[in-house]
Amino acid sequence: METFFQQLANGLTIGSMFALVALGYTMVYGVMRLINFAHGDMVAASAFVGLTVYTQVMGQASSLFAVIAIFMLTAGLMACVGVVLERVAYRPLRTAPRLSAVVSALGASLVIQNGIMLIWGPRMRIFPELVPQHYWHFGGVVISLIQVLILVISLVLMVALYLFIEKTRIGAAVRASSIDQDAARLMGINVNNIIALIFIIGSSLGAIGGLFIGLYYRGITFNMGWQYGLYAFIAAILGGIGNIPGAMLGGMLLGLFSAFISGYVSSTWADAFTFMLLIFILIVRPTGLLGERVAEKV
Amino acid sequence: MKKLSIVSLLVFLLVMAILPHLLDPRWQTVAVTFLVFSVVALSQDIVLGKAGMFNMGQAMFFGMGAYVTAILNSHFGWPIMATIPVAIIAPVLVGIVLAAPIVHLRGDYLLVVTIGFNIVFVQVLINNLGGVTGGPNGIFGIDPLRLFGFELSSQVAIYYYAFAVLLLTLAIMINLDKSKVGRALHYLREDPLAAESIGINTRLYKIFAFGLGAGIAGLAGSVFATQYSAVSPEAFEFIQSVLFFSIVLVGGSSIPGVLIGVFVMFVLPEIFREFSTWRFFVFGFAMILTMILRPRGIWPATFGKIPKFLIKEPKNGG
Amino acid sequence: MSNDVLFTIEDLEVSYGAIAALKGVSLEVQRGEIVTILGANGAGKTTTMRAISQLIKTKSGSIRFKGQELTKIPAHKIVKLGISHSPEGRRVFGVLTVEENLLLGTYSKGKVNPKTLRWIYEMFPRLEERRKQLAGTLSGGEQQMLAIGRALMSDPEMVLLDEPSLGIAPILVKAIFEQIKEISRQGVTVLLVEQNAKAALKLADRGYVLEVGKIALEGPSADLLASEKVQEAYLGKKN
Amino acid sequence: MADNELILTNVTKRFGGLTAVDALSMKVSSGQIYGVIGPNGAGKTTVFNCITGIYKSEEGSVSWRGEEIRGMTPYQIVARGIVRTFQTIRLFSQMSVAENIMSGRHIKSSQGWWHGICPTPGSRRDEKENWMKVGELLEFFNLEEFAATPTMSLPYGHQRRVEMARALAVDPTLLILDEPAAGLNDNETAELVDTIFSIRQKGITVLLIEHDMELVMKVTDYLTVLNFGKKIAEGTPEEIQKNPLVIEAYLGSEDEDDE
Amino acid sequence: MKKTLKSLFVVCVAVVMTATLASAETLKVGVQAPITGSYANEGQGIDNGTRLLANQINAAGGVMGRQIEVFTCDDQATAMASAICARELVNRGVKMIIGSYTSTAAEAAQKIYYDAGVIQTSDGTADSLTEKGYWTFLRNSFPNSAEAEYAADYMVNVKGYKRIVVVSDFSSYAVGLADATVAAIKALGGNVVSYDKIRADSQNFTPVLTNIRSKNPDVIFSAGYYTDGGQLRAQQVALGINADFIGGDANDNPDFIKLAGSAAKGAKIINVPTVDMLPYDLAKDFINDYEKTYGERPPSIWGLMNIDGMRAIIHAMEQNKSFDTRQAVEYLWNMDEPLEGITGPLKFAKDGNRIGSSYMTFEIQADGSYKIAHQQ
Repeated sequence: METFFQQLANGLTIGSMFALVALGYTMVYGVMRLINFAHGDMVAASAFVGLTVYTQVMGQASSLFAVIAIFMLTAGLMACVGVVLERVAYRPLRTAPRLSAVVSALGASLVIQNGIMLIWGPRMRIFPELVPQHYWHFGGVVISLIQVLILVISLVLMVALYLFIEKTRIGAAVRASSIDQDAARLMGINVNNIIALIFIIGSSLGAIGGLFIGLYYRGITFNMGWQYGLYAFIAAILGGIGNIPGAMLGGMLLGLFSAFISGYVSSTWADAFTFMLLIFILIVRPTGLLGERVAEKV
Repeated sequence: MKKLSIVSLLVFLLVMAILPHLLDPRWQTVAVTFLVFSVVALSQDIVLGKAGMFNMGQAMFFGMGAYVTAILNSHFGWPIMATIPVAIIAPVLVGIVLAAPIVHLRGDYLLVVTIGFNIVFVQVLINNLGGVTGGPNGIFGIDPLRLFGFELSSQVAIYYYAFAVLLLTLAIMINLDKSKVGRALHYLREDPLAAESIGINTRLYKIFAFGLGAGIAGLAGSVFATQYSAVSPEAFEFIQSVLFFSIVLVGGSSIPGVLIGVFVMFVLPEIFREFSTWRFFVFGFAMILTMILRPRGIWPATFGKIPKFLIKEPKNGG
Repeated sequence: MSNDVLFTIEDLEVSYGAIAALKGVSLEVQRGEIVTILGANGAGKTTTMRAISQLIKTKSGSIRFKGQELTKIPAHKIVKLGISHSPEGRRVFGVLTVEENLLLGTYSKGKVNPKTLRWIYEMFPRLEERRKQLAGTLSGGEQQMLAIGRALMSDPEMVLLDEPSLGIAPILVKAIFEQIKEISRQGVTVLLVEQNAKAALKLADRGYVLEVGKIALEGPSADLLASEKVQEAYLGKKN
Repeated sequence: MADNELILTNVTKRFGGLTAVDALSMKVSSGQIYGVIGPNGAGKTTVFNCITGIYKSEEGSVSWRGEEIRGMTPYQIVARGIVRTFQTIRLFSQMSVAENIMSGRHIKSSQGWWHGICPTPGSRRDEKENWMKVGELLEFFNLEEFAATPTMSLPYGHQRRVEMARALAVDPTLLILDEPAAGLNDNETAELVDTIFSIRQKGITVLLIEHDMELVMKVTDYLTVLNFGKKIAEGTPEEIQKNPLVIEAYLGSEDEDDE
Repeated sequence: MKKTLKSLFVVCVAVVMTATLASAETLKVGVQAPITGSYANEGQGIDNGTRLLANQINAAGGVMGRQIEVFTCDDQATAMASAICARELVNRGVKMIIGSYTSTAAEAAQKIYYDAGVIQTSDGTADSLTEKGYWTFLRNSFPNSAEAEYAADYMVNVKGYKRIVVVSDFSSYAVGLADATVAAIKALGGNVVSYDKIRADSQNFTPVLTNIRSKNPDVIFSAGYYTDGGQLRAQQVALGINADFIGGDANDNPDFIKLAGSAAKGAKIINVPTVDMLPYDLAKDFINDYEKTYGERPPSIWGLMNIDGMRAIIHAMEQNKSFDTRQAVEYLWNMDEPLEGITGPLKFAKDGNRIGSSYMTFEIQADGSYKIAHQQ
């Protein structure tokens, strides 16, 4: 039983990171019907940016304030990068065939990934232990401070995002733009600004996800974006791409699923099982768990 | 446009026919791989370009062909020649079985599922399923191809072997465009509903495209295994599928387009190997720029492949 | 009715690729009028409406509202100028609630005018009953009311109504047309595109008949209603 | 020729709560030019989609030459000689006119899938014969000079003709036209009338939806009028023109009328 | 970035020098190593070391009058890229190959070098490398089996662990070491309670460790590389698994300590001596020169082992007064006295293995330094 609860904790920790990153995929897809393949690399880049902020800007201070500042600065910087990415790689292609934007996204992914390598080098870089190594024992289940932080902060951010999207005027504009861009324009909504906003939110959430990866696993490599990006992307698809609560659900489920599979079944086959689950769900429910039917832009 | 493409194809073939004698051995290796990748990219073009299905798992079929040849040769002692038909048929069957339940999925979902297949495939290889795939190291020491008692072990010989396979693929591609099934693929890509309403069983043709693409990729895989006398899982990772996917779209879905795509996406990075750290950075920008400037690729597909007797001069005053 | 020209279109041309959809349309609307644009499918009625709202690029010609040229203004700024548009096919935001749809109508202003909301709910009591319901679950007629209500939320000076009777039961059509009259009485200028020619002409002060991208006929409603050409176009009668 | 008969019995199609077609029955006899009219949103196109297999009606039966075709896929229905055009033109827009028409020859072609990989003399002959047929249709629709032109660069009226040529390439016995005159100018409409008559001359039954009443009155033998998915009238054009229900549906109810 | 520029500069200088100095012929030396990817620093270490040695020899007049010319090929530590590299380097006409770092890459290229008669000297530790009977292969490190025997002896006999867990990734090196260790433990009557495999670079090892925890182990032996080992150790401690941690030789890297963070303390690593522990004068001089040239110390002893391999081959050629590769290898097989090396005495068996081994166990201290916990 204690193994079960431990795996539950493991799954929720990794799942909340997947969910944070998945939100970036799902929001962009919701409004633009575009798989932003560069998002995973943005996440990787945030971890490196965060490390540099720590060493260069914060002077390696590891106080609580410094950690918060790292998060804010990194999220802000990555939000800017996200906006630039959209302007350069996606906006010119908004009326082009869909696949052109996909290739552009793949190109952007290469640029960011290799950009990281050029700036920070090909070697694994290592995060300092910024979060104190503190543990709680519940019976045999061990939960660390950082796990709790990741889970709590992710949940708070996701709830905040959900409320923002569901309850505010701008949130309604975001939803309107994802349903019908022309009708949104008729309401006086500047869809370009909404798209920029989507990239700001998605990139900063991704940045926080990236920093969590850095803080939790501590080793970061320039090419890790593909791995996390792919998993988060699957989470978004699982939940129903374009659907914000779906991305959260998908992330959590994927985290739990991979933890239980590698824990109970086989760690060597975890990826294969994860993808078989995905394929199965898509065959049975082609639009994901919470997905609505979104018309494909052709 | 049409004349231009025929002339350029002929020039291309001529250059390719004498190329190995102009190259040093390292570039011969690159040239062989160019040929092999061209075949895979053309097979991807059948699925993605012609039939319009977002397939991001073509490296799986490529790998399947390579592994079939490697396994049958190294574990069961088959001559390479005998493994080739199996290297074609096995991916075809797998392609059909996998495609049947998924071809109805919408573009992006299909893309994800094919990525999934590719990743499962690589995991199967790494986990050494059945003890024959050699795990993460793959299989080394595959025999060279023997043809009529000659051993084709030099790079030049393998080059002509790969070139023959490319010519065969080109012949299939050209013939496909001039046949009912090839047109059916175009129709269903342009407008599946209209295609269905004019009597085309779109599901059947989608599966056909997958099967044919898988078979050609499998053949290319077999050549690839012989060229390197080694196969290993990382050559068939889904990143490789992304490469083939991008090749077709950057080049454009036409024969010259795909070949240009392979050149741009594979040979150019080899040429700029010296700038190894910068090349993919610049490359990513080039991909974005290409799409912005030429959203349909460098050399997009042209239609109008119709018999000459149908083309009439405009009538006066008509 | 005053003689004050609120809105003009001059020689408007619009094309989709190689196909010309509007081939030089000119019309004008005076403040307080109800003007209707009639025409068969494909004649270019909706294209005209979309061109006014800048949802499609115009090729040439001008569109002026209160003397201001609209053709260079991005679509999302049009509503701020006082023109709002209830599009063809209603295009309500299906997964948003009725109230959220209405509130989005005031997006450009940033705040809700409670009087307008009250007025809309009075005009269409059904919308108030279903405030919290998702717009997608409403019937066609209710969605149409919502689309019109949403367009009115920004307190526009002129409202564009594109086929408000499309696919709606006659009894609701009648109600909607009465409310259009009410909207006009409140001082909102109405530009109405309709298939239901007779009903539209009865409601409108003046009308234009579009035929394949050109104005074929124009005049006061009564004249058009009596015109043989209109009869012919709609029932194929030849006397 | 009584066998070329399309009989709809109580066909009902719902979308969620909305009943788009409500217990519709109609009978199209061999050799007729049969019209379906009604205001926008009346369910006309839905009826066509139910006949051609794009939708499957919840209830009722669609019988063609005595065979139940409800529930068949579109291509199975095409194989039985029923072919349609679309209200919003659905051509393969990047492809040439000739290729578009050739798509209609798909089910008539004798080529197997293997001929796509390896041609045989037989498949070459088949290919040639089908292209010849395309040539005839180009001539019939006066499209010869556009054979190699991509359809997206053609004017609207020409596109309509290509779509009809494509449908005829199937050698149908029943041709379904969804608003063939939409967007045509007077000249083109006049040509269309001639075309429809000459199609009937070939022994093809025609079923059409149209808004252009002048054309409808001129070409059709028999009409069904739909409003809100229900049949409100049927009869010859003369009868329909006099029918008060139809006048109301079209011109809107008179103010004096009671609801 | 800086480093890339610097190495680019070094390459340029080397190219210019060889272009101007080289009279007619040069002695071509190939470096096949992972210049990019996860093991890039090790690969670059091999490359840097080779070029340093080449420059030193060239400055002293070359090998029998010939200048050494170095060609580097990035095999990205993968088998297929390695095959491409092998062909490329053979085509350039190299006499010897230094590398590669990973056994996988070394193994994939072996046959090509054998066919071409090019001597390959690698620090790859997989036993399979020397089992094929290729005379061209010279291992400059010690095989896994030697390490496995030492590790099993240490765990079973020295420490008396009762419940042993072995973790490996999928690489041929790690699988080889893990398989051999498990076999050796069993041969000594030890108890392996779990043998798990993890996917390299997947970072999240807690699910596997949670399972391991339920087996209540005394020790976890990690046979993989330092990138995974460091995280494995950190996550082990985070999960409260009270077992000793012993890493195989590929964990011997400063990044292991950084990755494990505060959990690094107490972890043990089995390896040959570290760079800093090499007692030989030759070693001290070379490491000093390395630091002077590149601004950092060699990343690990592995690069130095490769340099020893290169020194041995050149020594043999000079002794033979011939560049013939077959003769050079035969000379090395038949040496009576070991050659003095940077990493210890150099002597080769007929199967290509380096003779002797010098494994020891280090324990990582709170300040990140090593303490020798056990020596063979």
